[in-house]
Amino acid sequence: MRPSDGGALAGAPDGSMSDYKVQFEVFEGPLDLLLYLVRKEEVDIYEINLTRIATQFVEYIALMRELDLDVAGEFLVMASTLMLIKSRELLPVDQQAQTEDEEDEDDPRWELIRQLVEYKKFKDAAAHLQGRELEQEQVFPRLPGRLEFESTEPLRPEVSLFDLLAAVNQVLQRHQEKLGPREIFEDRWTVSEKIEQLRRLIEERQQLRFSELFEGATSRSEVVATFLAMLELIRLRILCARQSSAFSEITISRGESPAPERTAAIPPVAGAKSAS
Amino acid sequence: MELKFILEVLLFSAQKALSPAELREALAAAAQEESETTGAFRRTKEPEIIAALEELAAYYEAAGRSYRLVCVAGAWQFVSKPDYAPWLRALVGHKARAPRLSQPALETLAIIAYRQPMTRSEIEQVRGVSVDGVMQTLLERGLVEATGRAEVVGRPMNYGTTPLFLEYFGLRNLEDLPAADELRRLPVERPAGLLTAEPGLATVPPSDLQEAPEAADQAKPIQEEPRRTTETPATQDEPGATVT
Amino acid sequence: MELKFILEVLLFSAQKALSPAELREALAAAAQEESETTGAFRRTKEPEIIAALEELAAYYEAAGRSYRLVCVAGAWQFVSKPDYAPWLRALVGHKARAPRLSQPALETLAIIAYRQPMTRSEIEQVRGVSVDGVMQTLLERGLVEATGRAEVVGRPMNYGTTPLFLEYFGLRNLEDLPAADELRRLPVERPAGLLTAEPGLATVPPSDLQEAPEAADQAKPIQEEPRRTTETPATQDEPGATVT
Repeated sequence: MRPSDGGALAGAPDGSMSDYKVQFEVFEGPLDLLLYLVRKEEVDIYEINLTRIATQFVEYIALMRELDLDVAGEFLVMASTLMLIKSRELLPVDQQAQTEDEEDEDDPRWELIRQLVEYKKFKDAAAHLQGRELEQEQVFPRLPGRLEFESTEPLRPEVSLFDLLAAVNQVLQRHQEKLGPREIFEDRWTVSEKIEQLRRLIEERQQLRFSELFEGATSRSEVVATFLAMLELIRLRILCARQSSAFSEITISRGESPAPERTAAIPPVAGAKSAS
Repeated sequence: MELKFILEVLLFSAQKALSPAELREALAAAAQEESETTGAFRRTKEPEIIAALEELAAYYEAAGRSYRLVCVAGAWQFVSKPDYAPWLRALVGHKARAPRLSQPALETLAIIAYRQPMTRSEIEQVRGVSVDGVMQTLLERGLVEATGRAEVVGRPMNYGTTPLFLEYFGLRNLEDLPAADELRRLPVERPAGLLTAEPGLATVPPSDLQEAPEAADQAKPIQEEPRRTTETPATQDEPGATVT
Repeated sequence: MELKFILEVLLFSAQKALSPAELREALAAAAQEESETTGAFRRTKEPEIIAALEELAAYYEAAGRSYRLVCVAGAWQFVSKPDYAPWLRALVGHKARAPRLSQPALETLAIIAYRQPMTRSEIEQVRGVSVDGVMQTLLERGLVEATGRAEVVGRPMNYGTTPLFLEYFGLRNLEDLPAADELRRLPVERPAGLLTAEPGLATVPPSDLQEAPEAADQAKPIQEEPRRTTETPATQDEPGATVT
């Protein structure tokens, strides 16, 4: 009765007791063991010789008991069912139940085959689920970083490079007051001169690219003066700067308020007049 | 601005899978806050959304990228293809996942998945062994839940699978299970001349009862077992409902 | 298995932008752990990676999806296109609006950006006010980080901007900052170096050295104490506070 196909009981007779225990656990129940026996026969479930299967099943139970293993009650119930089938089939044909049409529901053979077929289908379905389980371990959902939207998207429009530069402007202004203009602007250009220049330019051109503002600059300090002038005009809303996206160029256009009287309000930077 | 691109960017940016209902809400919320472009999608209906999602999923499948758009348990998300797992493990580490299910647990789960709702003893009938320990595991892991009481003697608990079950196996819904129809209905072909009906076998899933009455009808002629009615889970969703 | 798809899936699943070096490391790590397929990419060079990334970016640009692959501050990531922001805001809800940076925070950030690395007391010298609260905010938001210790008395912490700072302002690198040479030229009195320090003055408890270098800074004579305290804006950096 040693399994020939290297199946669930492979190696059992010469293994130790604990080996048996491990091996027997492979059978989930009597149906599992029956299925195993059917597979060994290599026939369709519908064509199994229940008498032979019943004999093998009972032998397995006997072995399990011999090995002092716990034999679950379900195995014993199945064994007795199988023995009943076997005994019926051993009767002469004329004494077997002939009223198939009426008593079929009580025919333990069909009940058993039905159970086996059904069980096999679910066992296959379980194998499919197991396949999906393994596959899901290999699947990683996209999990975008929270920052991606929550910091960059809403914040970029609100805090731009301009804000940073305006902050630079603030720092510089405080130091101008403290250190005096001479130390910062040694060139001939003053911020207020640049402010006038920019205002004329924007009257003529309506719109400028940011880089155009600095094209004619001959010194670093002129660049700075231009830059500070631009920031001041933006602050006064005489100029308007737009950056359509993070990497695009800044465009300068006329602001919404021409406010001529506010020209007088320029002093914070005009005070930076160079000493040249 | 196309609906499918809006849905795409929402799924692209979301921290979790999104259902068509959640997507619809986002469209409506955006329409409320902003104007022109967003307003056009204020009243987008769920069927439109689902159609656009299917189109997107088909696009990604055809494009043959390293990831795809899938629907799991009714919610949509981008996931990587399994082939790329080694590199993702190198990058983000192993997936935090409960230990794999045992063979008995998988068998029991398969039975419940196809035949739900069913009682413990019905499950045991199919498996041929007691399922006490296994059911405990499945309940604890949230893959299975009690869905109400069966209208049979003793009013035992009925069990069914949870949304987590679908998620765990990456299933869209219960129809996504292979051979769902075959396993749900009478599965055993009997030799001619044998007329039997097995209690507990013909349980039609509630979704079929509600959404596909013709499917339920199909199954009926075979059922000549009066006991079947007692097993029909008519009131499964009302825990504590009494028999009148 | 193509390199570009592996890079694609890594960038698609990563929680943050990845540099070519990080991607190369992931390829090497995957090759170590698993075998055949992953081994082929064990020795992928960064130029190959960059070429594949550029090919990917071009593909996405041409495909016209709702997101694209970009390189910011040397790291690559998929980002949504700005046109879709209204829907993403609707999806994320109110919490999307992180408090904007206050004016003092911006000034401090500007100073650090142009003059890094600098110590807290050097920053305070330029700003003329204490920067404790502001620095806290900048550190918490990940825009500024400690870069090491200055080789001056007390060995205070040096600070510099982070890659997130570049990302935040859409800069490729620090050279991209608009010219502000004047800011770079503003005089900052640096404390005497360690070697010239009077032994008696430089005695700082070890705990201060490790845990609170700014405590040592405060003791320095450069600080105009009264002015500092009066000018310190008490609540400007509280979350949600905005400066317009």
